[in-house]
Amino acid sequence: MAIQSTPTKETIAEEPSALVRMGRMLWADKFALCAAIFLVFVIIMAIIGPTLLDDLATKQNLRGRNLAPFMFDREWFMWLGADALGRPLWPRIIVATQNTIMVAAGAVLISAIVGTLLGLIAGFASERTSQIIMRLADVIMSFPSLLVAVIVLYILGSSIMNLMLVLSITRIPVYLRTTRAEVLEIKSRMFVQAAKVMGASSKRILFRHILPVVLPTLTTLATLDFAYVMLAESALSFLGIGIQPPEITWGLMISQGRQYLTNAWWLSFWPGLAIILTTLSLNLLSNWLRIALDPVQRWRLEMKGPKHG
Amino acid sequence: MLSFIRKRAFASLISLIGLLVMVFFLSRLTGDPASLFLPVEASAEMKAEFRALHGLDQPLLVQFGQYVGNVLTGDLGESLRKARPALDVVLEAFTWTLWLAVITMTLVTVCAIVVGSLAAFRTGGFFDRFSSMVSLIGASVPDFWLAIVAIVVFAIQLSWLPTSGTGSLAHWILPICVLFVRPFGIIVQVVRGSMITALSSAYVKTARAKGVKSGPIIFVHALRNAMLPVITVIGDQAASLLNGAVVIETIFGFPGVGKLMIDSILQRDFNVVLAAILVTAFAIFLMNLVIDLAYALLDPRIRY
Amino acid sequence: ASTDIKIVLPEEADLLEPCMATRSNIGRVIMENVSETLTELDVRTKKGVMPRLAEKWEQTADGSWRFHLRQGVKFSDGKTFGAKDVKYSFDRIFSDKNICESRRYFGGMKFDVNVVDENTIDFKVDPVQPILPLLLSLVTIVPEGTPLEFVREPIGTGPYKLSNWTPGQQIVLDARDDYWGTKPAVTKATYLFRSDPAVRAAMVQAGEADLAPSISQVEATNDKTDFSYLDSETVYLRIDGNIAPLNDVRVRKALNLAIDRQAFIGTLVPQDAVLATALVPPTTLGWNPDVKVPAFDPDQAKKLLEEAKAAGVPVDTPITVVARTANFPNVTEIMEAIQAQLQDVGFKIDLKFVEVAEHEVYYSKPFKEGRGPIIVAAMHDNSKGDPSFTMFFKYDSKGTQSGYSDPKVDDLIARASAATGDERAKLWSELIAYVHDDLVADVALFHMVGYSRVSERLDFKPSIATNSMLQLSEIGFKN
Amino acid sequence: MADHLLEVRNLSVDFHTASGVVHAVRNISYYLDRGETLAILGESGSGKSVSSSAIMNLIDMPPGKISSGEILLDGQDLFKMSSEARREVNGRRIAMIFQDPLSHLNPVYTVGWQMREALKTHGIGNAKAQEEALRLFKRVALPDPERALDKYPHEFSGGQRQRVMIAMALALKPDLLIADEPTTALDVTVQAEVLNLLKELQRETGMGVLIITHDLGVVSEVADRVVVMEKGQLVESGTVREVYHNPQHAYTKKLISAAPGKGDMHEPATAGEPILSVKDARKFYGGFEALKGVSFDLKAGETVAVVGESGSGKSTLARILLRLEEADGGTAKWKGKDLFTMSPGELFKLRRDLQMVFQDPTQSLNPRMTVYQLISEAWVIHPEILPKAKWRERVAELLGQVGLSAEHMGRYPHQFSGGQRQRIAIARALALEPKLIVCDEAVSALDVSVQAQVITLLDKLRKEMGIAFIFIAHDLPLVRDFADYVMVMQKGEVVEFGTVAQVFDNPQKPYTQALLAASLDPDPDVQAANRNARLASAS
Ligand SMILES: Nc1ncnc2c1ncn2[C@@H]1O[C@H](COP(=O)(O)OP(=O)(O)OP(=O)(O)O)[C@@H](O)[C@H]1O
Ligand SMILES: Nc1ncnc2c1ncn2[C@@H]1O[C@H](COP(=O)(O)OP(=O)(O)OP(=O)(O)O)[C@@H](O)[C@H]1O
Ligand SMILES: [Mg+2]
Ligand SMILES: [Mg+2]
Ligand code: NI
Repeated sequence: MAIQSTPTKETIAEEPSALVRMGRMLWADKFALCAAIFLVFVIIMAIIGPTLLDDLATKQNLRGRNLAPFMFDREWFMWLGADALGRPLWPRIIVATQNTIMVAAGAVLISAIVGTLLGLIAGFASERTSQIIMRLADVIMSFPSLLVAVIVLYILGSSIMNLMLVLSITRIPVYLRTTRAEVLEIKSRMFVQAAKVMGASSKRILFRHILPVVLPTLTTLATLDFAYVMLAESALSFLGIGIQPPEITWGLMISQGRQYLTNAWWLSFWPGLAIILTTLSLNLLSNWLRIALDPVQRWRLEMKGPKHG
Repeated sequence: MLSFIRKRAFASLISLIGLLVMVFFLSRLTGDPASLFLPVEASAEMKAEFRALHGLDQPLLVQFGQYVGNVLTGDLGESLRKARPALDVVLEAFTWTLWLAVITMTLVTVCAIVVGSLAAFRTGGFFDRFSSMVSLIGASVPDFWLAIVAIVVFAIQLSWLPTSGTGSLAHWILPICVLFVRPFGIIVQVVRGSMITALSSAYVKTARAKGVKSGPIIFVHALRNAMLPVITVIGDQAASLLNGAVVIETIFGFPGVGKLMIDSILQRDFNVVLAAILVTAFAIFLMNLVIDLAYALLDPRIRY
Repeated sequence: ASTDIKIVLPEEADLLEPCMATRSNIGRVIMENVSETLTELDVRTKKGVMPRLAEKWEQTADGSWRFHLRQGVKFSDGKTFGAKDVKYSFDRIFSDKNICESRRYFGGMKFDVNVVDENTIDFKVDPVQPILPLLLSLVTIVPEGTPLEFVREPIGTGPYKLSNWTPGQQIVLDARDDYWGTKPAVTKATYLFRSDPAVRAAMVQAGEADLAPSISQVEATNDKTDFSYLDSETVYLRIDGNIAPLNDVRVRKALNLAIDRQAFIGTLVPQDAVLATALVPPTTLGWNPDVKVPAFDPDQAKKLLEEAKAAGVPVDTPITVVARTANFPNVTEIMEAIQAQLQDVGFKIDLKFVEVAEHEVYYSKPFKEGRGPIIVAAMHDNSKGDPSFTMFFKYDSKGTQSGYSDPKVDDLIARASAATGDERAKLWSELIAYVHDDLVADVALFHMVGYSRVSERLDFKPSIATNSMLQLSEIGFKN
Repeated sequence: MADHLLEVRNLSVDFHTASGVVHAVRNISYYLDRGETLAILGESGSGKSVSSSAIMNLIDMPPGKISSGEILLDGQDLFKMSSEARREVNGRRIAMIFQDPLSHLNPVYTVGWQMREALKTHGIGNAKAQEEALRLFKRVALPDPERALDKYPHEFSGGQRQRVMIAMALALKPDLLIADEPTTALDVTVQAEVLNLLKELQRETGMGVLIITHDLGVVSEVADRVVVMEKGQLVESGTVREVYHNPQHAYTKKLISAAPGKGDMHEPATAGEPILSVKDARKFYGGFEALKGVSFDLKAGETVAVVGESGSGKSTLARILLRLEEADGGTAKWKGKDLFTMSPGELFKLRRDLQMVFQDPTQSLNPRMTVYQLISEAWVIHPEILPKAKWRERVAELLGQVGLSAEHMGRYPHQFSGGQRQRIAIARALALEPKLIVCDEAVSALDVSVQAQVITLLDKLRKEMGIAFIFIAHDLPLVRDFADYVMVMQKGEVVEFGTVAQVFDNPQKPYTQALLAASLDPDPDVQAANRNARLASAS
């Protein structure tokens, strides 16, 4: 480096590709690594689970109902116990992954994307547009989600798609309000003005300059919303307006196990644990991502990585 | 500022009206209250009579006109089921909910900010890992688990607290504790994330150069800069509490607006639903206004 | 020891309207506690219809009824009870200022109520009502002058009066000093409301309540405090017999044979539940002991289906089974198990859970045009001892939940309703047998049982009536 | 000999970056006694700020690392102190004026609050603190000091913020003051006052001052001794006079010879149509009139230097010309069209032609973008300028032109020194090949050698490509070398406008005269003579 120091070998060395660097940073954070592995497992299960284990998961056995977990002398799939119809919980949880992830990911993604977009617009556009968007958000926010559910599901019928829709509508305002609040502040920062001077379009300013600053907060929210959506879906099932058997989701399993909480805890415990682990993993990963994507913080991961130079 | 509030109040009024109109028509598309009020064996004549009695046999627009007329005179109608003015029913329940929400959110806000800030202060440290785990588990645990387990442990096994209901101060403890968990988990995470950024800014260095202690650096210098997303999310969580914490109210027999709203929706008690939405929406609109004003208060660069 | 008790109920009363006391959440609080009826159905000792506010009654030659009322009875507001109050109560039920639920028991009847004197009243009904004394056990008496609109503070002649109601929290009844009958042991009853069965059970365990009339089966684990009682609720699958393939009797038989009812008992359905052969419980007049529960015979069911198929019945059409969430305990599991059993013999079953309002759309007429084959899982309650509260609605061509129009059924119902005594019982028996064995109108499943938790200091055994009312005077204290 | 006030021994600081370790400071040693002023001169990016941050324990560790050395304050090793003791030292015994005042002031608190906090942290009561804050604001010549206390950092001009910073550092009368480029944003008259203030305080309290600057004039005015740094190493030290008259190291020689203000003045051509014609531009901030009707013309390839009082509205003028803020009156015709009333669409087409280098370079660079991304963004927005294949090459070229190197491409803004960031901002403006560049203190953080290089580059562009400049600066010698016209501003008004020669050789207005008189000379002897003359005339 011509300016501050004579160059040493390692500074000139080719920079590793972005993917390799992300990999290294992931390796540096063992928690995030475990989380990532778990999530990959979940996704694989979501894809192949139903075809693999559907028969096992739906085989009823009234005589073996509420079978307790940890009976290791039984077949492997009975190790987590069985539900009120004697169906093994292990395969059921795996089969339920697909629906669960679909509803949760769908709802979270829809609400996050729509909310963020509207938030960006509301923060940046004219006062009138912003006022309209924000009041709309107020309306959604004060519209009880249950009523939305009853209305949509009553009028359109209950299906995974509609459920996703309902859950996503009700979550839009958080993203919207969060994004807008941040935009209000960030847009007065000098680097945004600099981009303006360069002739960057509003779109570019919003997406290239403002969004990256808001994104970490939104990711944190979104990962937490995953849990919220899964549990809300369970509450809707309980009231008879959500997903209903014979479809299964973790939320539904929880709501079905609810009445056995005091004498057969495992019925709702395992699916609950699945939700907790998924949320936990998503969040550890999002916390990792927050650091990995922030140049000012990134050293935390790079320093821990394999020694370099 | 005042003109902002005035403009805002006007816009809010319009959206409130829009909300009511929407709920009015949409809710009436979801089934017939007569068949829910009367037993299945009731004859068609009885159902017709029920509808006539409550004006539900009129064309929707006529019903709407009447409703608007009544609302303008301050009358939000009677509950179809309770033979009481809907507004009374709702206000009664809402008072409980409001208290529950205010107390819970105050506790949550204080605790979450402290824990989240400290976690961010030593990112990756033991406290950070620990508090993250705890808060995340809190945010993803089904609330009825917590509620039932809390009742079994604290009310039955230990006999420290009443199982449920209202009456004494002790009755508030379990519901508040259970309600606390989820917003706490979420807000801790938001605070933590926002604080990590704030704590690495240059003005924090200035404060350190001035010799400011860690406490004020975290809670005075960085925190205020990190507050925008935090209060937004606090607002969101508060709104969901104001809309009623259904599960908690149901389990603890807490006479709040959430259970009322659910029951009224399921029973299609339209006037109560409308009144409940009106009241909660009013509270939420007000809260959002306060939050928007707080943005400007917290960050002088934001001006309306 | 204290003679105050606390009772925890699953659902709060919206109103405390006497004429709505046939609805269980209201009836459990005020029926016979605050508001009394002229007659009363005895379910404990099976003595049939007993006097309450009426001391005796007789039927005159033209079929009208004369009731002699009890004297010296006072309402809780101090007014004296008399025939005019009875007439007023009746008029009030039929007023168009309210929708009293008890009106439904008098559909299609014309009443002519005549006050003979202070304590005598005549009822002339068209058509003649042989079971009028039983019907009058459903009519609560309010003092003359009570507003026609629904009231929230009932005035009655019962042993208790309402002394406090904090909506959402509690209702308090206090024993009256000036009650006409024997003074009950309980002096004060506080009603609390919790939707969660586990919490209700916990409250009795923690001593916060003395009586939880309905807790769930899984909570009922303590022999000393938890009792089961036949709760008059009957679970069945209502078949819409108008639509193929359900219009074929072989298919309906196959449905009945395919279900292993016994396997549910003691698993998803409480141990003490009874397999049903009719929609009315065994305590009902005319219940037919000769009708047998269909055997569990999947092979036979398969055979019947094949036969039907061979005869051109479209048995492969998917059949929708509609059930209501939280309709009765374990409803989801039971329906899933039934679905599996039906599928095992070759039915194509779509299971659909709906919320109460939607359930109603499927359950009651008018049925949707162009609907597919639909079976509705439902629960029916008749604790009143006479099938007339059931049969018309469920099987008559004009019945609101009836999926059939069978002339023989219509005829039997009409005749049984008009008959009295043994004749009545015989006709009902005949109808029950015909509906079950020949028409195979539906799939009767279980007479359910309820569980209640009673604190050890109380002396109380729940009965079949506990579902709809809870007479405080029946509650005593041990030692 | 007794302990020095401050002694730095063999200090080395490394930074970890994605592409390897940067040795920012290598094995430097120097000392400073009470009542003494030591100037650190050096190349931009040579480690001046980093080494002084090390004294205050402000380096983020990791990613930074003090790989060797010790820092003694009154003989006590700071690195061996407990963190609590170290905290007490900060502010009370050592205070620092940061190079980049905008980002170093907390944006959400009033400056008065931040001042009082400094005082209260070290045990001064609230009322006393308020009084003291006010006093200091008056001393650093902030206009309307009472109201200023209640304003937020973003409501000040660059120079005003710098004075807030100075006031804050001086508040506690520290034993050691580290001043990192404390006067870059101050006009010479205010600069003179501030330097005076420093000297006064030094006389009163015996404070040691460590001043980092690239302005040789400032060095000759205040410093007793200098050390010179280059590439993280200390290359020369000695008294000011010694070093100025008898530099030993090649870099020092280059530095001294590069001092501006010695060349020929430009003689602008008189003919030609103006490309920009500003008439009566006005701007209000609430009730405060920041610009009171400014007018001037500018032709292609010409440079108008805007000099004047700090807070006189120079940056405001720049911002309204670029429509970052809306003007409250007047017109600005760009090739005949009014910039102030142009629709966003029209404006967008013009953006490419009008560029700006901001006064606060740190804040104007997106912290999440690498240098490569920052510079090439210009071509992402205006793809017609350069095909994508050539981007890397061109970025490297631009970086080279402003004295940085291609290896810096992958780094992020926070990994640079103040001067380096400023150069990135210049490179970014040049990437668009605009017709007009507004340079708001664009070279203020550069040492004279790099400054000369950049100015030469700009001059070349001006000649070859006809780029016009609005050049806002405080450094009069630099203006003298570079500008065609000079516009002198005070309190939102233009007090004098003319060619360089007219203004420098024959100033008309008293303010201009005062400004020129206050200009500092890099030669310590000349400067001493000037000072004495000034004192004599004052008394
Ligand atoms: N956002 C604002 N709100 C209120 N006042 C402002 C704001 N921005 C600038 N000012 C005021 O306007 C005046 C002109 O500011 P400007 O930044 O143009 O000064 P300047 O000439 O660039 O000074 P410097 O040389 O110190 O940078 C200053 O007195 C400043 O306090
Ligand atoms: N966080 C960092 N990571 C990597 N390199 C850094 C970091 N901070 C500073 N540097 C490098 O350290 C060197 C010294 O920087 P420093 O800020 O001390 O320069 P300086 O002498 O103050 O220059 P200037 O006069 O431009 O302010 C620079 O080359 C810079 O690129
Ligand atoms: Mg520097
Ligand atoms: Mg400026
Ligand atoms: Ni190196």
